Amino acid sequence: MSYEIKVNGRTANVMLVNKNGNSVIVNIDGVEYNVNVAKLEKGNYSILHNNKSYNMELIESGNIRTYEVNSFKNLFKAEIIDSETKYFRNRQHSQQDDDENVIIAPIPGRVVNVLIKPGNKVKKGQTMLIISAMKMESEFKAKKEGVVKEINVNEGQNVEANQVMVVIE
Amino acid sequence: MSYEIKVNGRTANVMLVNKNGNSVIVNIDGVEYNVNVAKLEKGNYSILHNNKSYNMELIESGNIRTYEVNSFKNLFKAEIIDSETKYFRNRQHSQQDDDENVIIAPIPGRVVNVLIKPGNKVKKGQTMLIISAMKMESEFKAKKEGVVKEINVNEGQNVEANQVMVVIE
Amino acid sequence: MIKKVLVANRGEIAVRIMRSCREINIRTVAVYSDADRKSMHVCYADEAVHIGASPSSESYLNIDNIIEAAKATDVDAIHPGYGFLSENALFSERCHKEGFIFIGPSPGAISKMGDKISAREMMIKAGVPIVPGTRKKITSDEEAIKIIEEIGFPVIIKASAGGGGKGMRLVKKKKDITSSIRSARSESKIAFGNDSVYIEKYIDSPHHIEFQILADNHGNVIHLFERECSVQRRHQKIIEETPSPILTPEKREEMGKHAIEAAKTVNYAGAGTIEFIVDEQLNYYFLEMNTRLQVEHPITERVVGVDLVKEQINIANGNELALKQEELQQFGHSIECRVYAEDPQNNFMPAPGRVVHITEPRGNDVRVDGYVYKGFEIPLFYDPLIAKVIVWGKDRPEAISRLKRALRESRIIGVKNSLPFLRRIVNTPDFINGTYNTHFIDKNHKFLMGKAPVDKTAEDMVMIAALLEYLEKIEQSSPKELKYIRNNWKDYTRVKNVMKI
Amino acid sequence: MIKKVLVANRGEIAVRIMRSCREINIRTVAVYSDADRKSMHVCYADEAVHIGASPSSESYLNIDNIIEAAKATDVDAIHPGYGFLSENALFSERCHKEGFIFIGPSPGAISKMGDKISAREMMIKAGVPIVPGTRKKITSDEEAIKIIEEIGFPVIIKASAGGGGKGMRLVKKKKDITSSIRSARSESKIAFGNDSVYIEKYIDSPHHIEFQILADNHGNVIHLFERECSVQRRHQKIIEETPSPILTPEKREEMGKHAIEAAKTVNYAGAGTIEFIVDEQLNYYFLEMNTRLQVEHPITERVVGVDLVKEQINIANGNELALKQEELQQFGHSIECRVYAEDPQNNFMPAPGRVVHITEPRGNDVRVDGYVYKGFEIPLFYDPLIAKVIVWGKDRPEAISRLKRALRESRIIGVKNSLPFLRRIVNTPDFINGTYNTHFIDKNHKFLMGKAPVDKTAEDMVMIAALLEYLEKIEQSSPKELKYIRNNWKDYTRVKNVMKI
Repeated sequence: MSYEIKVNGRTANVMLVNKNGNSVIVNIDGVEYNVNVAKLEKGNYSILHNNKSYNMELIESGNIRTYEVNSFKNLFKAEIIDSETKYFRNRQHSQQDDDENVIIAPIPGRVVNVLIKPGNKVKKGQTMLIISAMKMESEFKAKKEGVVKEINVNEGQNVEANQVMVVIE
Repeated sequence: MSYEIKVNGRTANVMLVNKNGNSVIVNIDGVEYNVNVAKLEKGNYSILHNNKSYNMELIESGNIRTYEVNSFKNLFKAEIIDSETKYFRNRQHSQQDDDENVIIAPIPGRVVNVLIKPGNKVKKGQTMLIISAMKMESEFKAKKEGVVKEINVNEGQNVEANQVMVVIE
Repeated sequence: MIKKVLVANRGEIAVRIMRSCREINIRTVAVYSDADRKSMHVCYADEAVHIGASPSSESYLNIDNIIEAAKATDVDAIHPGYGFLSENALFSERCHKEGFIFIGPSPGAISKMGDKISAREMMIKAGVPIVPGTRKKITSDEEAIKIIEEIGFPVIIKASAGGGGKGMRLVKKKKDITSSIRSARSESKIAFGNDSVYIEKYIDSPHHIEFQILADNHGNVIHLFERECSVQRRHQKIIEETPSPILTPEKREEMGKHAIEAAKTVNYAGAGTIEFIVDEQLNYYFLEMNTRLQVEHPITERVVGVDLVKEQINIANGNELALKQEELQQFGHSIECRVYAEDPQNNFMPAPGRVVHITEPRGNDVRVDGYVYKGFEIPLFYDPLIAKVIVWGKDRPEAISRLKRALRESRIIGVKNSLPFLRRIVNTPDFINGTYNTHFIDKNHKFLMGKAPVDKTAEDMVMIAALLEYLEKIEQSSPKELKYIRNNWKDYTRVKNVMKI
Repeated sequence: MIKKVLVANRGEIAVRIMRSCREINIRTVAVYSDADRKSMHVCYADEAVHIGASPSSESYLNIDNIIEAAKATDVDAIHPGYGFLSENALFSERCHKEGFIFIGPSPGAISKMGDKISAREMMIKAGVPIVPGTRKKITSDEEAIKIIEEIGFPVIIKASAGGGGKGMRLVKKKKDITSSIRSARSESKIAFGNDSVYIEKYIDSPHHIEFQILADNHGNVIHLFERECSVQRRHQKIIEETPSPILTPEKREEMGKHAIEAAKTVNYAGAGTIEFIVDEQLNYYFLEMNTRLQVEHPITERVVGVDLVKEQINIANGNELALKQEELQQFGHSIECRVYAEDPQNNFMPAPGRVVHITEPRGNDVRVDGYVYKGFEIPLFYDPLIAKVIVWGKDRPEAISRLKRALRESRIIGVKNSLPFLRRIVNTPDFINGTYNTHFIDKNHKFLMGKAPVDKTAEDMVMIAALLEYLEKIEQSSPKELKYIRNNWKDYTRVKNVMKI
């Protein structure tokens, strides 16, 4: 069975051809790799390929299909795309069209200032909220012109990462 | 429900009286402890008792009833004794009576020399085997006088920890 | 004699202070907020006391709660670390009043150096160079023109009540003076409700170079040479080194003497830092004094061979300094870099979160001062500093190559952090050549923020590892295992039933 | 110029060598046996080549396989580390023949120093003191009595073919000479099939003190001072320090000169160590030369400020030494202790196994050279050394207190190891006072092996933690969870069924 795997923007068809102890044969987009793979501990792989030593630390991020991967040299993002992933991605994509309408907290923090009220007209680039996290204050600006429809936060309140704070129409 | 717990040779009756977030009340042999417990990660506990800070790293050794426990200061062995444990301990105890009859490999190694043959009479303290592990050779001596009944190893062979190598009658 | 110390701080500096205490058999007490129950300083200390809710104002800045904790644990002394209450004269005073030794300077020294205008005036008296200009309120355009012609262009107009770049105007030509003063005034009025402004010489291409000093209560003051702190982002240091790549031995000696003078002016006792702003011609001007231990103190410790926390405690015990100026030397070169939980790609936005994995660098001449561990959730309430990686080399090139090696060995997974950015910095020609000033990050923005080159084979190896991991996880959650569990579950219910009988 | 190095070794020393290579942009190749596929040196290297089965004789001691790996990866040079082939003249020669630079001395220097009798003779010629006695075969009792009366009591009679204490007799009085020689002979005959014996002065209360030397191919030889290595168990060092607590500056200079003489005698090039045996009156005698890097080299690196591996590579590149004897100094004090996978309570029996948890010490002036990681299975085929903890202090007391702190922070769970034993050592008065010699472990046996005092409260805390952990584990395998899994399983079968339709 072959899987679509996306790493740093490149997507390839990857198939496990054979696995015999540490000796593993994998086909990536038609090219066959004969590598020696040792699992050091949970999520930590040592791969030898043409004598070259690669150390890969896989950190599951969110679900078993997405990983942050560290080698000694680089940080990668890897995603195994199966049918379920594709479904969610399509769904997410349609949501992203609305992205300009919402202000989402990228990190947890505390609301220092709310500079708008429901019904206010805002211009693109106008500061609407100030959030404080780890001694730093960040301004959140409108991404497009519009009217404030919802404000889900109050001054002094803590917000979670990915929480929708403001919606603009 | 109360448990018998054995730590470094001392056995006590231990009961969880109450647990509310980090606040934990435990009764040990009639003495009540009101402590603040935070689980840092798998098997790693921080306990505050009368302000004193204890850090306990629990390593499961063999089964969920026995642990090696590290504090910053000391290494402990802890055992929760339930009915199953008691059963096994009794069984083990009866086996230990025969202990002098067998030579068991305490660690994995390689048999360098076998100095006896089945049927040989051996004296207490007589060297029977030489095992090499990690650049060091160890002599294994008879623990009592007797006749060699079984030799389960050959020169040059690897042995596993806890493997019975020689039996004496 | 101090036998027990409360460390009124958190994070790496609290652990670092406790390490030195432990080495000299001093017992330690940690304080912690709600968010810090699982912090390493709580586990490392001999004792730990809860002092309030997560926001600093309710815990690490709450003097009453800290004093109460000190009483409850019967300590002899309180070490404030850096940040929080470390430069708070009221706290220093309160400690004295309550009978605790404050491991830091007197309230008087803190407040004199804390007020920038009074500090400036004292430096003038002591003969320490200050940035040319005036802190007097500018009352008329004519006065402004007169002052500026004395100082020479370029100058900077600053709001007296100011901060954060607001109410500031850079003036390079005479014709711009009047309009700049007006706009600075009006911006200042809006931002701070106060329109007074003052004028200072603008130092182009400045370096931040600071001198470490130690002063005892017997009038002895020494300096432990400089730290070059010009690699900054958002006006915060990220890499520091000593010796500075630009100082000459003569200039070093001269600045060191001025640093000692500055400390003597306020009868300083304890460890402190005199910050100078230095231009390309090595003209230097007093900027401010930090009346506490600095984040970057380890590089001084390494090249001078001194444990600064132990020196602080020695001074607090009322002892004379054992170190003599003439015996001190800088041995080799040391560099520190700060690893922050932040996203360099997104304007250094802080990035709190859970540390999933951490690999710290090892081997010769690498020191790590950190406090997070695998599984730790970095709180959002405090400074995003995760760890400091400090290296030493026999000379600057060796120190840089060792830092590169150390950064390559370092891994922190789970939170965005500045490791990749630091790796870029140490490969930037301006850094390698020592030809940098405080504009370094801006000047090298393109190099620092560029995309990493693609390594297709490495990507393919990532795919292989990801596939194997995924397949193993799929395997683990396969019906086979579930069936096994289900059977056990059946057995369990069967046993239960038997027991009921 | 060396650009790529094969490290013909494993464990901590392989990683340590690669670290220095990486700092000077030299690519590294690891070699590994079956048992070492998951070893850190394989992961750390740029490349890795399998060289055979687990027993050393089939891999790390197999010259052909290592040369083949060097050819396959096209390296310029081979670094042998310590142990294995590092003092094998044939290997050094083979490397030269195959066109690889051997990072170590010439075959001639290795074999001259490897033969103890020829080394002894060369030292006599060079004027380096040796242990009084003779290596001549003793042919008659009369001859023996004559020799012993020349040397003076006590003497030791040793088997020429000997080793491991067999065929050795200590003689303190004249009347015991004849019987001792006879019993030594007969024991030697049985053990080695050869009854020749020789006589040497017995050094009571000896110290092992060694000098680090560096020699280039241009006739320059320097020494980097001494290392005191008298804390030993089973004739193997466990703690080393520099400077030695017993040497005087005069004696240090004298011994250093003799160390240089010793190296010059064999036209030595590379890093090497001259071992001396030293008595309480500071009489010293050449013992042997180790023609390689020592395990304990980091303490010299720390107090002298030199990276010895880089110096080795520099010499191998044919460059002249940049270091000058008169510029070198010992700065502060450094101590190394070796953490072994062994059971001190059971005659230091090696204890291979899986590392379940590891915490390494951090903070100022602590260096860790190790190679095991969480989850690593320590192989049974090789040396049980897990890690070396190296500390520095401005003086000996600070170094000891820092070592205590570092050992307290260290944890290795899953394999028995010498950490608890090391903690005892650094708290032993003889160690703290520097009044120890090679009899240290025997002399302090009771203190070192005694039971730890009982801390009842700590035990109670252990009970609390164990109970909570146990209850949580019980909970996790409770019917509740099983039910959840069962439901999921039901869902899964349902989906399956739907898919079949």
